[in-house]
Amino acid sequence: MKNAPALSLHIPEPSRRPGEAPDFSRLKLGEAGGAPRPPVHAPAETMRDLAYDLIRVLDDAGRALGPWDPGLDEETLVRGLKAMILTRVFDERMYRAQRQGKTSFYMKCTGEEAVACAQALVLRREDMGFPTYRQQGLLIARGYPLVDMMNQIYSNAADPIKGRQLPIMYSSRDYGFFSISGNLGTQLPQAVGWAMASAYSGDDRIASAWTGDGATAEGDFHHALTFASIYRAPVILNVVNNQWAISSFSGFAGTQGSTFAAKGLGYGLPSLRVDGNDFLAVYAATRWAEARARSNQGATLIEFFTYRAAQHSTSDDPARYRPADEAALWPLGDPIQRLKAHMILLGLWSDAQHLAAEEEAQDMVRAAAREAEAIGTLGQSRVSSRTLFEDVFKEPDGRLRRQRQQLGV
Amino acid sequence: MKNAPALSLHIPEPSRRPGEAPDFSRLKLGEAGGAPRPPVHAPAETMRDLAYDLIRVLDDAGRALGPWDPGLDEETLVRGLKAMILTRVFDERMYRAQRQGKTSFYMKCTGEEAVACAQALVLRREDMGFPTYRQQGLLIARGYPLVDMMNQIYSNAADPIKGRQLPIMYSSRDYGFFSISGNLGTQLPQAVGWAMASAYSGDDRIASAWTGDGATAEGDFHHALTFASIYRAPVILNVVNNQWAISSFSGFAGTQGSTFAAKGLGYGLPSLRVDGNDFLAVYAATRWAEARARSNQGATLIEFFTYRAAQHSTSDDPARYRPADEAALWPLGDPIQRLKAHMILLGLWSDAQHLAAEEEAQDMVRAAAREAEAIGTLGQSRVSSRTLFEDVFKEPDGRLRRQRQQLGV
Amino acid sequence: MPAMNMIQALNSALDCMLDADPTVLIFGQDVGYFGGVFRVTDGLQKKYGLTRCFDAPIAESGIVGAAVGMGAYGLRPVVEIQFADYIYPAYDQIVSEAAKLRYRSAGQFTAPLTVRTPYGGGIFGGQTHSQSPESLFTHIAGVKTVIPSNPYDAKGLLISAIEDDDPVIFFEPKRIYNGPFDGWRDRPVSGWAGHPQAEVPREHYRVPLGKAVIARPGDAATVLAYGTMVHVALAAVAHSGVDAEVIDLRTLVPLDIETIEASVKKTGRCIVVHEAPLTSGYGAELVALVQERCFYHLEAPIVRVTGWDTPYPHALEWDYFPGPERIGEALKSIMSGEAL
Amino acid sequence: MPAMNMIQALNSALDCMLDADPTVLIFGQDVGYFGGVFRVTDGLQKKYGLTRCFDAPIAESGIVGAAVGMGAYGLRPVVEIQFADYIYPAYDQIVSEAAKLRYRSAGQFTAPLTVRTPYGGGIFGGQTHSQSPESLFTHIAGVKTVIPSNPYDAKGLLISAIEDDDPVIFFEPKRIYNGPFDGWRDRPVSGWAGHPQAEVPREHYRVPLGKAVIARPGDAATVLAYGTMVHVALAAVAHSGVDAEVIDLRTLVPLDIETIEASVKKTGRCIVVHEAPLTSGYGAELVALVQERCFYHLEAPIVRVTGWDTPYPHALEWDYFPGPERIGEALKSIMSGEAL
Ligand SMILES: Cc1ncc(C[n+]2csc(CCOP(=O)(O)OP(=O)(O)O)c2C)c(N)n1
Ligand SMILES: Cc1ncc(C[n+]2csc(CCOP(=O)(O)OP(=O)(O)O)c2C)c(N)n1
Ligand SMILES: [Mg+2]
Ligand SMILES: [Mg+2]
Repeated sequence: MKNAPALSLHIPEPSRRPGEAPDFSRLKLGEAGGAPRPPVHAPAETMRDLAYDLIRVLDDAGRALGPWDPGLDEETLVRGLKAMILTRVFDERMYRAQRQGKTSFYMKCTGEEAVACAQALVLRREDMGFPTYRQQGLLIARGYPLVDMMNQIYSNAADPIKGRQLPIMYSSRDYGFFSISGNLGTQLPQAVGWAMASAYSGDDRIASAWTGDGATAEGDFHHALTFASIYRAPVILNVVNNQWAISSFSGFAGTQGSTFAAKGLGYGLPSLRVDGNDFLAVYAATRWAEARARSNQGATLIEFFTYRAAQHSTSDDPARYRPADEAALWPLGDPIQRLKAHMILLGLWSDAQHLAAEEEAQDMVRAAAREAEAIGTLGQSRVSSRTLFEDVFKEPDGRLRRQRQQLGV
Repeated sequence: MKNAPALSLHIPEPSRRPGEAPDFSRLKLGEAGGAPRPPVHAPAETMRDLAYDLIRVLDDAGRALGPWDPGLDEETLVRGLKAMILTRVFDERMYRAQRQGKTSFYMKCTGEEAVACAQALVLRREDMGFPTYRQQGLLIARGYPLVDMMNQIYSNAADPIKGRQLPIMYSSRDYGFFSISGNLGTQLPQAVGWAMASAYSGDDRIASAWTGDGATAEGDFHHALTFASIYRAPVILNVVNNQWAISSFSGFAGTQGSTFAAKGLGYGLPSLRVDGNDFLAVYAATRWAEARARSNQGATLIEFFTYRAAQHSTSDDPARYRPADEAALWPLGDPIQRLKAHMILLGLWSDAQHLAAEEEAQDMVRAAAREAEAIGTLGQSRVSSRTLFEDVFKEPDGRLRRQRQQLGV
Repeated sequence: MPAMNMIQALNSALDCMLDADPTVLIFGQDVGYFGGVFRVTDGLQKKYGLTRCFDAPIAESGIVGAAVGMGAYGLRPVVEIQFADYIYPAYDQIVSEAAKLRYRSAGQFTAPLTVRTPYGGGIFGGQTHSQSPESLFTHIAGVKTVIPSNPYDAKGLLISAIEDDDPVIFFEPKRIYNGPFDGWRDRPVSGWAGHPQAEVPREHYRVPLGKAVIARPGDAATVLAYGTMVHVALAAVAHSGVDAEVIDLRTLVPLDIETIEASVKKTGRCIVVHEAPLTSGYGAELVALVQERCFYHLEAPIVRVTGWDTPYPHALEWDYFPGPERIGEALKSIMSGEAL
Repeated sequence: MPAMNMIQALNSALDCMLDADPTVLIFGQDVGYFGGVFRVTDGLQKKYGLTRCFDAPIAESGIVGAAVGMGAYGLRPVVEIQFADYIYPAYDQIVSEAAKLRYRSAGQFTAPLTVRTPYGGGIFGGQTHSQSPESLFTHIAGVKTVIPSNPYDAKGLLISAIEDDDPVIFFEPKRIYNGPFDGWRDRPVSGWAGHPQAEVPREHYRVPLGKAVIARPGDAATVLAYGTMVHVALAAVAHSGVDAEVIDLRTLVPLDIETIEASVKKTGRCIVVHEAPLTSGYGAELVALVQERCFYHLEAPIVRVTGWDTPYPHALEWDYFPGPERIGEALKSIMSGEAL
């Protein structure tokens, strides 16, 4: 039986490691404006190619091209750009706050701001988003009070979720932002269930959920797609493919010779692959998926192709596992710079306005930080110890009452 | 916000229910010989259409057509046919044995015999199969002693796995048959792990795993495909789509407008859809996948399109949820009849030989049953009570020794 | 009042709740058109329509995950896990999500779902149709664990579970679906008809969560049991001649420790019975609580009579099952004060 | 002998085993090139090559499932679950598969895998980086559960776990990776250097599974602890002035009940300490066993000092953590014989 050649185990490796020059030659990015846009009512099986293509609107010169151009008005463009700027400034400030010991932990979304900020403008606040820890842009774009975010980051006495969670694991029912879980992937079938409930109730609200590329490997990703397909749930399932899961490149998520969008095909779902650093493309694809969901045609899977420009978290150092300049050289550029260039080209924006917007964002963040720090940062201020025993159940049971007494609170 | 129309929840339903005439109009079966056969070394992305197509070799007249004809010799054809006949006779006998109270439970594979019997002839006994409860044909085609199967079915003192499992949850290391789990889907990542271990060790053995259509909804199906893709594991992943999961039709497994084979596309795996009632097609597709695995090109996903002609199990009554004659009218016919017709057409077989083969099978089963029943049926004979505490660990710990004493054995 | 077996009583509870509350819906494997492999949802799809009671894919994590999302929306989903042995794929969604949602969102989101699942052995189901995983849920802050032992309680407790605003794992002792099996496996099994707790009103009523019931009063010892084991304990007590009090816990979390404490303080002796394996079974928690609260009243060590620390066997099922003989021996041992 | 912290000791154990046994391989999230988020696998991929220590996708069930298959093939996989809080998606593969494979195949197939996972709180990790789910494994027949409390044991126990022919869940108390944190959270934390159990041979050696160790001898009471809590218990005893014996269990399953029994029979008093929630924690099992075996020697109820029955909090972490003050109070209560 040994006349067959010996097998060997394949372990994927990223194209480049620290000390090497980044290599983007394997990327097939296509042309801005090149991908077709099927009608909103087209059957999923007529558009399978979109799972391998890349929907791009903005070209390198800042022009908006092709059928996916959402044709946004000035107000929306400015709102979107300002939301992205504010998100980035907020992230930078909170990152520094962690370094200063004001909080235990922080995670930035640098380079990925377009995804959450554009989507926040498409979806309604009454819809429900089931985000991961990298969609702070949803809250910021909707005007959620920065000070409330900071109160949570500082786990102080005004933390809206009572210091119960890690910093950044926000929850805001009023802003259509579901409580973030530390466990990856679990929110995906929940979003589908929420959408099913909305459909069951004859409501018109839809759900949206986000996952990173790495977390698509969890079973719950599969469960979500399966349920969404079976029950035609009005939900948008977003894969934010920033190409890294902590230190693991996306080759460890099982898409060799394929894409994350293509994972939707087996479920018969319309599946789009979108330039995630292109605000207009994100907006347009989301609006298309929203229209399908809202008109009872069910779920769409969207892969947003982007790049995690920052560390995974404040506990991480990407220079240990990837070329330090990979982010800077990333061929799809920076979402803020690209939208800015487009708006300048249209004559809707200027460098001066951009500077002013950045300063305005700095001021807003500074003011919020001052307010939150006046209440206190981690360890200086916190909710009452009694709250430890609240919200385990609607009413504490006998055990919890006894334990509260034991703690003497 | 209420100007959008109300959503509604979609619950899939099979085309027909009891009392209605079966309807196969939605099936797109293609022509025997119509599907192309890519070279064994072709990249997966060149053959995505095969996931939506249907690989068929035998036409309705019993002719073998097209590039997938495996060109089998007489000996293999006869072996295959006899294995299928024996499997069916065995199933019928054991089904009756359950009705007679000789065992607690039984599951037939009627109508699906081609899948396991053809695959058993392609794979080597040294390879490892990770089956479900409907691949008894693997053991039977390889000549595993029928009496040992029956001893297990009767849970008698000679049960090779000591009465530890439900009847039919066989385990035979020597016959490349992994211990069946009652928990659906779990064997799939295990098969991938076994295949990875073989590759890691520079071995030349491959693994193969089976799942029903219904169980593809489990997360472990996704995990298996993900791992198989990442590590290019030498494994064949088989979905036996018999269109029913107990009372749920395959619309409850999330393939609307898609196929089970297409679920492999998102992972970049070569994905075939095969007529599961066509012995030659099953054989050819398996041999193709085997050649890929054996030559270190990794995994293949194969959907075998078939029909569960019998009850789910002895606890089930399909007349409660599907038209009683759906099985009989199933357009892809019966695997035994189809191979028989082919062999008669080739002049390799006759009705008389077929009758003789059936009688031979009856004799074998009868003889084995006599032998097993002489040892005992359920409740009449069983392993010693001491064995209850064995094999929990390699050596029993203190607890288990004490508990054995408490039981007084 | 009609006599119902447990299946009918559970079906009646679901019927009442579907009727009373449009936010209640049911899904799970084979529960729709077919009515469930144990027939607990029989007829409900037909009566209430496709969207009120429907089939789900074979993805327990997806089932519970979707139910969490529905709960957050404002519905009260009731899901079925076909056998408790298949609840493990959903364990993360129960433990990390359903149980913690209210806490981690400071009450903004809740998951008022009910997970129904048949559990327990004695049916020759082998290791994957016989398990009793209740203690794996009692350890999890934020979920309630309920186990009825008769048709009347089954209906009333299931209604309370569905109406409860927190997630409830509702274990159904499948061995007694059709009759109060008492562990004497060689004797003829009777159905529920004629049993006092099989008189089940057709209307909506509640049996509150967190209240145990004394199934048999007695002064000489206390036997703690739930589910099938209540009947086995009663049979063992009857057979032993010891005047033991048998307490049917009905809910493990929240636990009615007061009823237990009062009984053990009265009797001074205690036995805990369950079918799950000994080590870290719920019996351990009961022993720990009883000795904490009744230490100075105890006249003998508390004894656990449980399944062994092995997987659930098939052929040797009756060697595993903690039947009346083993409980009887334990009663003898605590009466004499000698360890088992 | 070099001084090692726990991370270095664990790394050394893996190094020894990769070196000694070609069937040993390691995989898990970020364990390859990067060396693990806690650096336990640092340098191993470089030293032994890509296929001996590699990254895995974010699919805990897939990780354990693949390891079961590898074990069945004949390898000894060592997998990492990045945080014990993320072990639940793998729970089915552990409980239904790894634990039962030997039994259900009557020894034809086995799953000699080791699941390493950092557990426990005190690091401001919030509810998903702080949990102690050990009792959820001790209930499962067929798996062993190991928890070291210092570098020497960590290495020796991990080697024994990998060499063991049955599945082992190996919990690493991450709070003491870098130093023996004793629960006095406001005092400066020292590293492992200078600690007697931080002298770790570079070579292969074993600490056997199933043997507890007396961390501090004493006559007045017995304190049972494991992992981080051993150090907290020692600090509490030192502070209380009670001459208590502190037993470091080291393995929960199999349990060294003999050492425990002998100690409690000597002292007549017992406290059990763990960080996991009270209800159905492993402390319940310990209490049940101790009262079964030492009933007539006990002079006071056994007291459990544990985490509360709530999710693990973030801001209120130190209100949750069972620190030396709470253990001290418990010591006082058992010495006086009054319930807490
Ligand atoms: C179930 C589970 N397993 C592991 C982790 C640890 N973990 C936290 S973030 C992360 C990487 C996630 O990567 P990706 O999904 O790509 O999201 P990104 O961080 O890139 O936004 C891992 C492994 C977790 N939180 N949950
Ligand atoms: C995890 C799990 N969930 C549910 C079940 C109960 N169950 C046993 S067989 C079955 C149907 C399986 O259908 P399919 O996968 O199509 O296989 P088939 O029976 O058609 O061969 C179900 C739901 C199980 N065994 N395991
Ligand atoms: Mg990522
Ligand atoms: Mg099927």
